[in-house]
Parts: sequence; structure tokens; C-alpha cells
Amino acid sequence: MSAGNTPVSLVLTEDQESIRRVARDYVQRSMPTTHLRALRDADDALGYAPACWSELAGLGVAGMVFPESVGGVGLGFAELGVVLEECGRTLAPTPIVSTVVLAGGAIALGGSEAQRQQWLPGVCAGERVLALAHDEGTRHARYRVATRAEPVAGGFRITGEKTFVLDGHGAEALVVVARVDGAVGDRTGLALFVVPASSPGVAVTRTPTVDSRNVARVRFDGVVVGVDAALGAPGDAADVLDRVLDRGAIALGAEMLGGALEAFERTVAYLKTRKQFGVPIGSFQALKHRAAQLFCEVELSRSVVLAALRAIDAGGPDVPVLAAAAKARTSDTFVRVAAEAIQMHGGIGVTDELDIGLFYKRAKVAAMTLGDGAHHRDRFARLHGY
Amino acid sequence: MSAGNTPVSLVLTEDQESIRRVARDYVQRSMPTTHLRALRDADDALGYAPACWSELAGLGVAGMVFPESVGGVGLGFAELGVVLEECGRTLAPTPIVSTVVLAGGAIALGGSEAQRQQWLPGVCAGERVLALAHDEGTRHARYRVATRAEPVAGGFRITGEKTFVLDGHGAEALVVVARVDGAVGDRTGLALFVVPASSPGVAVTRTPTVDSRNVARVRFDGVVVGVDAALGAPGDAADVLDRVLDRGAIALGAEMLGGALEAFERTVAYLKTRKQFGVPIGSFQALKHRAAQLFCEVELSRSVVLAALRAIDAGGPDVPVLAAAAKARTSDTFVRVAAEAIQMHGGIGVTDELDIGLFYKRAKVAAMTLGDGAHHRDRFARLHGY
Amino acid sequence: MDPERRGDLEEFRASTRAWLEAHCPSAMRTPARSADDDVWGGRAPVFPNEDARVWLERMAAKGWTAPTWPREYGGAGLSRDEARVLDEEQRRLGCRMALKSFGVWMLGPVLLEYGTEEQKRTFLPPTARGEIRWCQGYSEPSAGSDLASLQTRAVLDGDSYVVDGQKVWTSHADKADWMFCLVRTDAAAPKHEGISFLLIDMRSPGVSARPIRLISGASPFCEAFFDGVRVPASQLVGTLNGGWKVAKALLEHERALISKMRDAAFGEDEPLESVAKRYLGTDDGVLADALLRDRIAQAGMDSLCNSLTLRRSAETMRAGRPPGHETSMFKLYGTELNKRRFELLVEIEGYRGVGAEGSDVSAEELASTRAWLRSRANSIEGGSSEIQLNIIARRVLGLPE
Amino acid sequence: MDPERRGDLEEFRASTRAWLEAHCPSAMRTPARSADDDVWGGRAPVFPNEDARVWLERMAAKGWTAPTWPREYGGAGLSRDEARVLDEEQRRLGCRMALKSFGVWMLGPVLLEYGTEEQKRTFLPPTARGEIRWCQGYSEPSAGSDLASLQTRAVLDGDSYVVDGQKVWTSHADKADWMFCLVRTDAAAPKHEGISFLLIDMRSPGVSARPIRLISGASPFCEAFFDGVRVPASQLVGTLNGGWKVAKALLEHERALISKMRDAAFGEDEPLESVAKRYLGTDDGVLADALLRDRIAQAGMDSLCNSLTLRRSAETMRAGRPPGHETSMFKLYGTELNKRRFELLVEIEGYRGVGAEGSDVSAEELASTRAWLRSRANSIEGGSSEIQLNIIARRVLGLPE
Repeated sequence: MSAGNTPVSLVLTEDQESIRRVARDYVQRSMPTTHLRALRDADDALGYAPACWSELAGLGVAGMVFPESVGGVGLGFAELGVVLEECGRTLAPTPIVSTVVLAGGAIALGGSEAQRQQWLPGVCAGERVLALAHDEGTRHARYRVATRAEPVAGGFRITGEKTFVLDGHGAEALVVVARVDGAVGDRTGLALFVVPASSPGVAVTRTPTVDSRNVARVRFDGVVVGVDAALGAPGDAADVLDRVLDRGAIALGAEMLGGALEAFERTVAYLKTRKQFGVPIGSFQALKHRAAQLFCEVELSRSVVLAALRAIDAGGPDVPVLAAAAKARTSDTFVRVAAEAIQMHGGIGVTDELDIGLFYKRAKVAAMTLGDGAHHRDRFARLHGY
Repeated sequence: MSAGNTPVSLVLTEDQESIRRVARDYVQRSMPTTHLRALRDADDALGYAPACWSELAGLGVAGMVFPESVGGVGLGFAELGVVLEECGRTLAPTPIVSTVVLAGGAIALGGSEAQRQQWLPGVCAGERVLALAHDEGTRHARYRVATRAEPVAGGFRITGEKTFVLDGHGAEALVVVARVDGAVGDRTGLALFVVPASSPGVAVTRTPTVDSRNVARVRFDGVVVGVDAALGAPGDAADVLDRVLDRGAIALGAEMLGGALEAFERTVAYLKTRKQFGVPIGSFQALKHRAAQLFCEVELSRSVVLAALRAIDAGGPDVPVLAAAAKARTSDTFVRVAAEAIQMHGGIGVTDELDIGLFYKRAKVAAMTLGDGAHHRDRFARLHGY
Repeated sequence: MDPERRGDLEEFRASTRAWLEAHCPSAMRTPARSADDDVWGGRAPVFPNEDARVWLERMAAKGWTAPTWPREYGGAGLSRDEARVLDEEQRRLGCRMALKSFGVWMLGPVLLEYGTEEQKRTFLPPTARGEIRWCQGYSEPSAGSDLASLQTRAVLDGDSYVVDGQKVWTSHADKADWMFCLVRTDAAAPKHEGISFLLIDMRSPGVSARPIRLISGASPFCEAFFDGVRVPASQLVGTLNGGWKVAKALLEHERALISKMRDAAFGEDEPLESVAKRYLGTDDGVLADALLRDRIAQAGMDSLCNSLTLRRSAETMRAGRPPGHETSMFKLYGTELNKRRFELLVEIEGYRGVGAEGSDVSAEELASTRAWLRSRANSIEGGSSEIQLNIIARRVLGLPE
Repeated sequence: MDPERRGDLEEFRASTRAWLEAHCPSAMRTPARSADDDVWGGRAPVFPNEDARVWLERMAAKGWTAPTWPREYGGAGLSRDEARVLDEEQRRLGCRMALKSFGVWMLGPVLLEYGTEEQKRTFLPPTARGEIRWCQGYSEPSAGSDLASLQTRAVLDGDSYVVDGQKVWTSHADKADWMFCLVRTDAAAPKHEGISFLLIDMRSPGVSARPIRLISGASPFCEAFFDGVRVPASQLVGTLNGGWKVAKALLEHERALISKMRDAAFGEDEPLESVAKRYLGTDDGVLADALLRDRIAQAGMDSLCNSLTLRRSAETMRAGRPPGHETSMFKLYGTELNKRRFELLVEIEGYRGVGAEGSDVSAEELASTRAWLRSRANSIEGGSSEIQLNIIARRVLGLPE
């Protein structure tokens, strides 16, 4: 990022703008916020609509970041980020982050050609939903893995419990982070295994969250897998895990950017129309100043998300730093914008009837997912050696 | 502080109100902010005016919290706090905190009757200025004492360097915190010694601060003192030190409350008179809301300072918690109020001609002195067992 | 306080304590477990158990459900100091509140000041006995913070007012017997001068109510609709078009109530640090997360400072000195503190703090999630934080309009 | 950018690099140690050394002190892209700025747009050569953020304006040769419509200037006084009473300049974390103070995000799309970041960050203390943060007046 470089541009290309138009058309038409409400009110077991996911896959979304050799479109995260931002605007639930970015990413980055060919074409076609089973406690922590994978004849026996597995309740297979060596918290000794959800000893419990999505608790009770289930060499998975989690943080950041933009724009529109004391409330200077400050925060979020998405595609060494900055900033900004949106909407802002509360709930849950602001500031500092 | 108690009142008594009137009359007349400016512009070596200190002592300020048996007035910290608040309003520099509260307090709380009789009557008369030599690094830390006191025949040999010794450059004697046992950071093994500044091996360097006061760096280079220099049993001084530092934090908090009140009131007055765009700037809602928020912060500061001062007098077990809360809150509030005062005054706020900058500088230095907000939140948490 | 009065007060404390110990059923000395344990009275009262009914009857018979009201109106005629002692002694014993009542807390004081003798005799005694359950008809959809721009009309027709319009944010309108209500009686007058204060029987034809769902789930709030509702003119409180004065007086009582209840609520909850120890663990006795620890300490300190300020304000009033317009400060700061507390709680609980119903979180965790979402409304309801800041700026600081 | 243009640009980069390597004296490739190393030019220029004089002469001869100005006015006629390349190549080599000049940065662009041909020929070439040192006469004591309420009067008398009044916050007024100045030429008109833009020779009889002392110590700012100063009418820029348009255009340049210089300044300072490691120490490679560490990381991230946003804005403009009113955002955020940075620096240094002159602190510590105090003015000067927020709210968000 230093001066003198000619880094990738932060302006959308015309192709990216047309991807945005297509995504926006689809999402606004087929997955507006009423879509999320319908799933919620039906207490939907999946938390997303397979039909919509098929249609999105048909538009190339599921295979966007994968090469044509596995059935993908061969575009990049810059393009996927545009789609995620549009999904964020309507809080549209999709398995993009779980299946494409996290689990699919782990297979793409860590798997053999055979494993890639086994799993990714189905992902690109929108036919296979996968999940990354990583976290174990009440919050995200990169190397805090207690789940053990013990060598047995011809494979490993996996024992442990995973929490907050995104889309884990509907996944066909789980990419499990387990430990073949070392102590909880160590970066070394980690391994990734692809485990079909139907394997004996796998128990998946759906745990719906307040943002009307579903995550899962997954127990592995001595689940035996073959050596061919391992992505890369067991014990050396940290590099792949880091890359996958960085990409997940950036992708989720793009979705959150969309949510923040939408909540902010709806609020500005409300400030212009809602009248109190005979004038639009947007003419009150205190609210104006707060809105202007939010604008700055949102714009800064947009820049760092764009830069982080492009850094993935460019394969630059700055991906980890930008991932930390993007997730920290979008987490803090989305929560702040949504909280202010409620306050500025006044009474109706806290009713379930208005969408604003949905944005607030999503902001808080998404902020915690894959690490909140404090988590990523810690990581940013470590990456800078302090 | 629990419900059902009948705790000491937080309302000033009539006697306390008259002490306030006397203090205010004197301070406003003899030590307005021009007094501090004069000392600053003359690069005054002491940083306070001995003549004023004599006059304040004559009004009973120096002896206010000491019993009549040592020449004191026999009142309490509630009364001294009122005086400190008035001094804070004009940024009047006095050795109250250094001599009366810290060093004098150490002798009163930790000394033998002989030591009390030796030092305190002079303190009460305003004739003796003392200082507590405690901190060693670049910030306040209660038990981070590396200065050693090694037993020698008939006494101790003290070696170490102290920083930020309030009024240390003009003190006749120093109450030194040294370690007879244990490691840096231990609460055990501490001792307090009264060391005349003229002792061989004592080197005092004045280190003026940006708030136009003076503190000192004091080196003890194998300074030999007799056993009678020790306040209490060497090694067991932590209890006295804790009480002294709590009192210091509360007293300084009272002074900072005065500064915050004054900076705030001057700003509110300016908001009413300064016109921009044809109207008083105090009619702009964004500034109004910020002023109203500051008002709340200042009022909360006032309550906790009053409660803490009274808790000292009542000898309650809640002094440490209230000291931490009072110093944390006044530190944060004074800095915030003074920074906002500059911003709301606009251009003239950053000129040396206006007093507002003096309040800001004082706020920042006083906030660091005896522990800033973060320091006291840590302490508050420890006192609550977390 | 002079020694004689103090002596009387200690005597009152002793007798109060003895009475409470003798008459408060033991089941009523355990903490309420949920809102289901609250007793609101009314025509069709709901009691969680028989003890709750007995406890209300005994307290009402003493006049202690409305302790400072005159005896002839169902109160006990206690002084402020005596009422405080009664309150302290109930807390000491852990007594549940015998009656929750907007009528006692909010309507009563203004009826005592502005009501006719007939209104007082009609409404106060049954209110104190918990036989009338009241709701508050203030807010309207198009009014919000600008309460005085309310549109619900009342037109005099013979000896009745005919009321048409809609209220919103009316707590328990679906369960209340009567509503105290602001209506516009002069559309041509400046907005503050055309408002009147009416008491409306919720059984009147044309009244309907519908609960509002909040982001936190079901709520006691309702929309209430008035369609040609006839209200006897004798149910006007204060003068025609003079309702704004009554309304403001009542708002002061509401604000004081909110900050008082907030303060009380704090004491009952498990301290944040204790929750945090369970979820985050400790190193050497110190919470393992330094950043959350700092914020928990900040919240603890601010809560302490807020309580001290409430105490100072009460003492200032008791000392006979004029209080500032502090209710706005307490409303503002108390609600912001509460929001901060629940945000912290959810962050401490992490993934377990954002579970929805049907998840495997505990009842306590689910309750904290709901409380967190519910708390977002604290800085909006009862006069938004922005309104409180305006009031402080204008009335306390004297900043120009 | 099309490939051909890109090729040209790379050719320009190569030749520029070669020229700079050949002509920039080696002493001019070391970082400036203090403001004393700055070259401001003027009638009586002060150079820190002979190399600085040579460097200015060489750059001025190339037209590279004002690279985008047309050649006939002393510039080099470079495109924006070429100027950026020149800038990048100078940074790459670590070249000092050959000339600091309000004339080049602020006056030049508006003179090119609004000046007469004679004014351009008279003032631009010597400005580009560093022979005229300019100061900016905008602010006035009673105006502040309400710049347009300025009071300094200019009355036409024959072929001269007679100027009376006072300016404040005029940087280097005591050292400048000329001032570009806003004056009121029609007291009866609405305030924005009675303002004109004048160029005033500071040697004119009746002009005086006095430096202002700030909370951080001595400053380049002055008060400037005008007592019956005669200014030839030919020195009016733009139309009579049409000065506000010129003034606003110039303010845009100033704001862009401030955010650009801020951004540049960041790169030069030692990172906060590196200072923090010295003062706070580390445990296992991690800064020992978790709370300060978190704030340092936040500041680092925000600074990164701000730089990325500046880059995005520049790229948007280069891509030929309309930029937003982003200068206000950059002014606002950049100055708040700078304040935050120096507050953190002082907190990191602790007691050694608040030493006054005469204390035993190091020169770096003293400089950081001064920079911290000086930074308090950042959010006031050049349009306060409040003004920027107003602009964003109105022009970017379209919120009503």
C-alpha cells in the first residue's frame, strides 16, 4: 500500500457495475427483507431458500471465484463482493460465506486436485452446501481448537464440539478444523478434514440466532475418517486456515457494508421525510452532524472492503492486514449505523414492523461472526508486530 | 453504599458553604489565572507562590485535615475538597496535594507521635513543604518501586530514582517509597522514609510540565538515613501508601472537578455571547447537545468527588473504590470538557491569550498524575475482585 | 433534619418493620422471577398466587399502596421521609411490590393537584386498592417527540366529548380499565393551548386496542383506536384546553419513575463482572479479556456515579434547596447506561448472547438477549434522549432557542 | 487509461527520474529536520543552505514548482497524471519540496481561472519562481466559521480601493510580500454578495502584522491590520462584489491541500506502535498495555482506511466520474485522526510527553508535546469540523437546512 506502488484500482469496472445491476435486480426482486421475514416467521429449518440459492448459482454466484476447471466462472472476490454487498442490503440469507468462501475456499486452497474435483463442481452448481466447523467456545478465536483428530488405522478419529457453524445444520459435508498435535491456542498441529454430515458420530443441532439465521452446534463423537478426508498434510493446516478465515472476514465485511449502506440510506431518507415540530427532523443540526459522521464511517468502510477484496484477487501480501481492518471496521460501523438508525427512527425504529431492527440484529450477530472489532484490532496489531 | 444505609450527606453544610466563600474570595482575588501566567512567564523555580501559601495556611487550609494536637484545624476532607475545587477553578498552584495530602498524610497515617510532632505543626503553619517521592517510570504505578533501602548499621541506605515528584523541587523533606524486600510490583516489602532534601546523596532536578507547574526528578544515591526516618515498620508500608494514594487521588479529583466546572461554565457563557451567522452559537443544536452531555459528565463527577471526600472523613471501607471512581471520572471528564471547550471557542481557544488552553494542559497533566482513567478502572476492577 | 423528627422517623421505621415482618407473606419476600409475577390489579385482576392477593389487600388496607396520598383518598398520608423509610424497609425485607400501577405512580399525583373533589373521590380510592388499572394515552403515530402536535380530537357534544383518533405506545391498553389521555379540543389554537386531559373508560363503545410487537418480541405496548367514543364531560381533568400543564406535570412523575425503577433494577441484576467471569474466565483473579474488563469497570463506575447523583439530588431536595431540572439528566443518563449494560452483557455472552428462541441457550441467556434488544427503546420512550438533551440545554444551561 | 497514454506516462516517469537523480542535490534528498529547512521564497528568501537555493532554481527553471500551470505563466504544462508521476518520483528519491508556497497551492489555481491576462502575467511567473511570498487574508476576529460575515472594508476612491480592517490567522503575514485578501465592497448587499477578492502588497503604507502565540508556543499565524491602505483597482480578482465565488474555489484548494499534507505527514512520522514499544515494553512481542494497544491499532486502521479512501476518491476522479463533496470528509476525518494520533502519542510517552521547555525531556518528546497541543487547532482552522459536518449533511446527504 506504500506510495509509489500502482496498486489495483478501488473503482468498480464496467463489468463489475453490470454484475452489481444483475445482482441487485435479482436480490431486490426475489430476496427483499420480506424474504427473510417469511423464513423467520416459518421458523425455517434451513434459514435460507434453496430455490433462491439455485437461482443465484445459475447467475454464476456460487462459482464466481472458482476456476473453470472445477465448473466455476473464474472471476474474483471483487465481483463476489459486489454480490455480497447487494445481499447485505436486503439481509438476504445465502450460503455464500459458508459454502463458497469458507468450506469451498478451504477445499480450493488446501485440497488435492481430486478433492477439488470431488466437491467444487457441486458447489459451483449450487447443489452442494458445505460448512466450516471451526469455533468451539462463545466467541471466534483462530487457533483455539480443542477438537482432536487421533490417528487410527487408515485415517483419523475426530472428537470434539463445534459452535456457531454457519449453515452447519443444512450442510452436506463439514470442513472440520481439528488438532493432531499441540495445545489449544497453538498455531501448529492443526488439520482440516472434509466430513460428510451423515458420518456416524456426527450430531448437528440447529441453533437459530436473533438475526433470523441459523447456525449449528456440531458434535464429533469419535468420527472416523480416512486419510483422504484430510485437506493437505494434517498438522500443517494453519496457513490454509488463515487464508480461508481472512477471506471469510472480507466476504462477510462486504455483506455488512451492504447492510450498513442500506440502513444508513434508509435513515437519511427518513430524516428528510419525517416531520416533528413542523419541520423535517433532518433539519435538526444534532441529527445532521451525527448523520454526517456516519457517512464518513461508511465511506471508510467501503474503501477498506474494496481494497481487501481486490487484494485477495491480486494475491498480495497485504490480505491479512486488510482482512483485519475490513472486518473490524465493518463490524463497528454496521453496529453503530444500525443503532443510530433505530434511535433516529424513534418509536417505530424499535417495532418489529419496520426493517431497521432486523438490520441492527444482523449487525450485532455478523459483528461477532468470524471475530469482532476487538478481535481484529488484536490481529492487526500482531500482524504489525506489536 | 447499599440501600438501607444512611450514608453521609452529599449536600454541603452551611459551614462548608462559608468555607467555600472564603476560599473563593481569596483564590479569585489573589490567585486568578493571571497568577499562574505570571509564575510561568517568570519561569518560576518553585511553580507556586510561597506568600500565597502562607496566606492560605493562615486561613486554615494547610492544617485543615490535621488534628489540633499537631496544630491543625481538625476539619476534614469535605472541607479541604471545597478549597481544592476553588483552587482548580483558577488553576491556582499550591502544595496542598503534595504537602498536606500526600507527604503530610503519610506522616499522619504512618508516623509515630514523635514524627507527627516533628513535621506536622510546620506543615499546618504553611512553613514546611514536603513531597512524596513515589513514581519511578513514565506513569503512575502503585507498587512498581525499584528504589531499594538496604539495612546498614543504625539505619538504611536508599538508592534509586524517582520521577514526577509533585513539588519535589521545593520540598524541605521527601517521603520516599522504597523497597526493603520483594520484587518490583510486589505489594509487600515497601517502606516509607522521611528524608531531608539536604541529605548527602539526594539530587533534585526540577522538571517543569506543560501545565506550567513543576515536578521533580529525585535521585537517591546511597542516601543513609537512621531507623527513626522510617514511618512505621519498614516492609509493611503498603497499607499506609494505599490510604495516602487514595486520598491523593481524591484530593486531586476535587481540584480537577473545579477546573472542569470552570472550563465548562466559561464555555457555556461563550456559547451564549459569541455570534456566528447572526445568532449566538449556543443556539446551534449540535453544540447544545454536546454541552448538555458535558453537563451530565460534570454533575456525575461532582457527586463522586463529594462522596469520596466524605468517605475519607467517615473512615468508611468504600474509600478505595470511591477514590478509583473519582480519579478516573474527573480525569476523563476534565480532559473531555477542556478539549470541547477549545473546540467550541474556535480559533481563540487555541491562542495562548485565552485561558482555555491552560485548562486543557492542566487537565492532561492532572489526569496522568496519580493514575489516569485506565489506571483507576483497573484498580476499580481489582477492588471488586475481577 | 431536627432530632425530634429523626426520632419520630426511627419509631416509624421500627413499627413499619414489625408490621411488614408480621404481614408480608413469605412467598412475597422472594424476588419476582418474571413479569408474570407482577400484580397490576384492575377489574379482572391476575395474581400469580393467593399470597399475592393477600399481600395487596393488606397493603391497600394500610393505605401503603399509595403511601403519600391523603387517607381520605385511599392513601396513608405519609410524609416523604416516612415513605422513603417504608420503601427502605420493604427493600430490606425483600418484599415484592404489592401493586404496580400507572394510576398510583403517574395519574394520582396530578389528580391530587388538578382533579375536582368528585374526581378524586371517584378514582383515587379504587386506584389505590388496585381496582382500576390505568393506561396512558399520550403518544401518537405522527407526533413522536413532538408530543404536543397530537391529533386525537375531542369535540363537545352535549355533556359528552366525542373522541376520534389513535394513540400508540400505550402500555397494557389491551388490559387496562381506564385511560388518562391527551386530546385536542381546539384545533385552531397554538398547539400547546388546544389540548385537554381526559379520563376514558376503555369499555366505552368505539375503543379498541392492539398489541405492538417489538424487535425484542412481544411487548405490553399497544395501539389504541377511538372511533366516535363518548366521554362524559365530568371526566375532563383541569380546564378545557388547559391539559398541557397537567400533561407536563405527569411527565415529570413519569421521568422520575423511570430513573428510579432503572436504579432499582440495577441492584437486582447480577453484576456484569460476575457474568463475565463465567464466560471469559480469569487469569490470576483478573478477567481474561482486558478490553471488556475496562468497559465493565467503566460501566460499574458510571452506574455508581449515577446512583450517587440521584442520592445527591434527593438530598438537595430534602435539604429544601431547589433541585435543578435533573429528571432530564437522570432519564438521559440512566437509559444510556442501561443500553450500555445490555450491550456489554451480550458481548460478554458472545455467541450465547445472540441466540433466538429454539436455540440451545439458557433461559437467562435468552432473557438477556431480549433485554438487550428491549433496551434500545429506552432512549426513545418517555421522551427521547434528544429531547432530554434539548431540555438540559435550554432549562439547565440556559442556552438560547 | 489507454495503453498509449500509459506508455507516454512511463516514458515521462523515466525521464523525470533521470533528471531528478541528476539535478537534485544530495543534501536535498535527506528528510527536512524541522520547519527551519522549509523554503518559502519571497523578496528576501531564506535558504537553510546553498543546495536549497540551487534546488529551487533548477526546479523553477523546469517549471516544476508549479507543474500543472501553463508554461507561459511559469509552469510546466503537465497533465494531472504527469504531475502525479513527478510527485511520486520526488517521493521515491526523498526529494525535499523545493518551494512551499501558498501562491502556488492556493492563489495560482484561482488566478488561472478568474484572473485577467495581465494579472496572470504579473503574478504567476514570479510566484512559480518563488520570488513572491503570499499570505491569505481570509479570517477575521468577529467572523470565525462564518467567514462571509467579514468586516474589512474596501472603498473605491479614484483608481484605488482604500482598505480598513483586520485579518487574523494569516500564516506568515509578518514575512509575506503580498496578501490575497477578502474585503467587503458593498455593506448593503446580502453578506455573500458584497465581497471582493483583492491582492495587496504588504509593503503598502498602513499595513502591519503581529504574530499570534498559540497554546503550543510560537506560531506562523499573525494578525494583520489595514489602516487606510490604498490598493490599485487593477489588483481586484474577478468581478467587484463577486469575490465569494473566487474565495470558495480557493477554499476547495486549501482543503484538498490540508488533507494531502496530512496524508503525507503521516508517512514520515515514526509509527505509534514503534514509539509505544520503547515506552511501554512488550510481553512476548505484544505491547504490554492492552488498552493503549487497542487504541493504537484502531488509529492505525483508521489511518489506513482514510488513505484508501483518499486513493479511491482520486481514482474516481481520474476515471472521469464525478467525485462527491469529499474534501469536507477528508478535512474532517484527517484532522480528527491527527488529533487522535498526538493524544495517543502523549499518553504513550506518559510523564515524558507533558514536559515543558527546561525539563529533562528529549527534543523528540518536546516536539511531540508541541505537536499534540498544536493539533488541537486542526479541527478549527481551515473550516472547523462543525462546518465540514454541515457541508456533508447539506451537500452530500441533501439534508434540509
